[in-house]
Amino acid sequence: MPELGKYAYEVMSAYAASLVLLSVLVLWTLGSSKRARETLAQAEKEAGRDG
Amino acid sequence: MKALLLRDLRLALRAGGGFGLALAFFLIVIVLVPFAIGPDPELLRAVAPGVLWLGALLACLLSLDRLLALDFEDGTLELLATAPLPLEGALTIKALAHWLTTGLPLVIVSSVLGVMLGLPSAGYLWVVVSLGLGTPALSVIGTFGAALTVGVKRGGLLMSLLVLPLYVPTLIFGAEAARRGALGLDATTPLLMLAGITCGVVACMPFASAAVLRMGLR
Amino acid sequence: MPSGRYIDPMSIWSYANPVKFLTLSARVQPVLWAAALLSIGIGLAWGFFGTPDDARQGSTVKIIYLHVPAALMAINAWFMMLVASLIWLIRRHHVSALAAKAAAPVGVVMTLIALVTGAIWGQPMWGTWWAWDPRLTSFLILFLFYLGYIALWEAVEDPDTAADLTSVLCLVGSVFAVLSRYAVQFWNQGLHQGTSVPVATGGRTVADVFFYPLVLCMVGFALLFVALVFTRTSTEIRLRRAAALRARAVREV
Amino acid sequence: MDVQITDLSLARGGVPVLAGVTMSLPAGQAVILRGPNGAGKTTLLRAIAGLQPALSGRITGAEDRIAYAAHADGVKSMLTVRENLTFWADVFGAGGIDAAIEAYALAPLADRLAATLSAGQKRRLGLARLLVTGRPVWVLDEPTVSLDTGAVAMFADAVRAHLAQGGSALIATHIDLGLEAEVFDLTPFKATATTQAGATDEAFL
Repeated sequence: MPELGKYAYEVMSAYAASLVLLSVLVLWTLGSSKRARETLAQAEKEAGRDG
Repeated sequence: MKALLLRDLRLALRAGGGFGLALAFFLIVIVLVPFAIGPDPELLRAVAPGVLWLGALLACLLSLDRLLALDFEDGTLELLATAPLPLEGALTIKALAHWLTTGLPLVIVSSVLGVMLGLPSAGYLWVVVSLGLGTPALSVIGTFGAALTVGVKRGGLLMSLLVLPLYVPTLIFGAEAARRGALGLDATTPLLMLAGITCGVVACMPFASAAVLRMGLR
Repeated sequence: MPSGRYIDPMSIWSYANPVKFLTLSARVQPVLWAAALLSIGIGLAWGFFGTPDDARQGSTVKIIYLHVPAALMAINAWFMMLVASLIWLIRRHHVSALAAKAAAPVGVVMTLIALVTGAIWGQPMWGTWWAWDPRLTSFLILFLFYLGYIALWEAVEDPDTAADLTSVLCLVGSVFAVLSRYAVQFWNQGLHQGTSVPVATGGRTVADVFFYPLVLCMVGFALLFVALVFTRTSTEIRLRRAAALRARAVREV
Repeated sequence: MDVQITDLSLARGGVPVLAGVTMSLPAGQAVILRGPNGAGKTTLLRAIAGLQPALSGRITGAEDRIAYAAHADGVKSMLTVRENLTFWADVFGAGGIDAAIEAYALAPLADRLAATLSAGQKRRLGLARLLVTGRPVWVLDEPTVSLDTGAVAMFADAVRAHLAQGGSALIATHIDLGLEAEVFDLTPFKATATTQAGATDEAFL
């Protein structure tokens, strides 16, 4: 761990906030991607069965 | 074109047309300001130009809701789109009617309301001139916002979200001109910039508004 | 319409076919994600652990590795949306419209990171969390533009109309964003330091020790943006395809 | 000049509804458009009026010659009947409104606010608007909704007079107007699941 001196709080909170925001975005993207795959698989199955 | 302008003006002035609502809103905002920031005359004097500008902007925004939505609901917009009048022209006229029934009265009333905020006497001219130059831009930009949201149910709030960022340059130059004028500084540069924005917007925006309206009516 | 026109299979426009884009996207996504996470991970770790404190700014200089790449991508995301919107309006490629839609939330998060890290950085440097500095203010306005753009996509039901309307909003918004930038500069001269990496002039104002990890982070953020946009565009395409399949099923009945 | 529609395909909500529509609307004649709900009558009329782009095909002779009337009449309730008609007459630059007022027996109502009219009276006002446009091609979507028998007869007379002057009318309606008119059924042109007309959804299939 590097010595952050008197600005330790600022630096850590900047990194924490950014990483939280980025991971929310990444997790949301991956989650919606997974859901969309399932929705499409379902729709393709229905289409295959009907047609 | 004249027929459309006269019709819009007549509709605005008849009962339920909403003329006066924006003015009353403007008045109330200005009355509420001292309640919010305190009665200190020095403070009020300092913020007066900015508050007048902000109040006028919000009053303008409030009345945009009716600009196209009513005509959309009763089918007038579709009929206008099939009429010989180009849609760009029709929207320019509607923006003009909006300015005549909202912007122009706001400009006139602002000089009176300046008294309540203790606006320095040097500032009256600049507040009126900057509002007079800037409110047409507000009406024209607002028409674009109204055209964007014309097919959206309960689009009023969405329209505010879309229009307000577009108002930023107009507000900055307009309020800056009024502020500098009130302080007795040279206000020429922001006024020229404001006039430039208004001219550019009046020249270009109707095309964007008409394009967007055609998409919305489809 | 892409389906009605012959398109050379070697042409880049062939990837404008949504289904073909899905296959391409599935191939490149793992590489993009790995490269993005790797370079951000190494870049941030290098910057955080491996660089000295600045003589004047102390350890707060480490925030640069987040702030500058995020700010860069916040603007570039809007620019990418502008180009994609133009492609949609001119050539009517669905992938393009959906890519613009997919990029907007990424741009929002990048703008937020730039704003938050900027505020945290500004606190010790300028003595205040928020200053109405032209650059910070411009980013705030950009943030509002992103919100309006996303809200419009959400509000319009017909997907093609939504694509049309948001494209025009993006065009008009770009003009007004540039206008706002100059208006804000005129309105307040600002505390913000000059740009750290002036690409156009080739010169730079940061020392080499800070510069190399910074470049790595910028590359990482750019790769992450591309990876996110690819994944999100694929998601949008899959949802549209599912809706189209269901609409066809209803029609057959 | 006739309105000629050639091999027209239309979509509604990204899905093709009509394919290969070919028809003509000669001057001096009326055509009654029929088809079950959802067949695409309104979509076709809107496309002819220029409100909606076609996927493929051509419409000629419609540009700037159309008077369109749909479910909404474009009647402003805070204007009088006369003001409403005068407005549309001015927009279309066609002049007098007296003939329109007479044809739909609006004279006793002329100075009343449209807000005070009944639904049928409002509809009569909306149809009277067609007469003040001076446009030769009428494109009408269910014009007789909320009209009583007397008013339907007025409408039929107005259409007949319009045709006699060399105008034409394309009318989507389910009731018998007693007009000498060709009937055009849209059912055979219904788009099938395999129609490839360039609708939005096809790009995703």
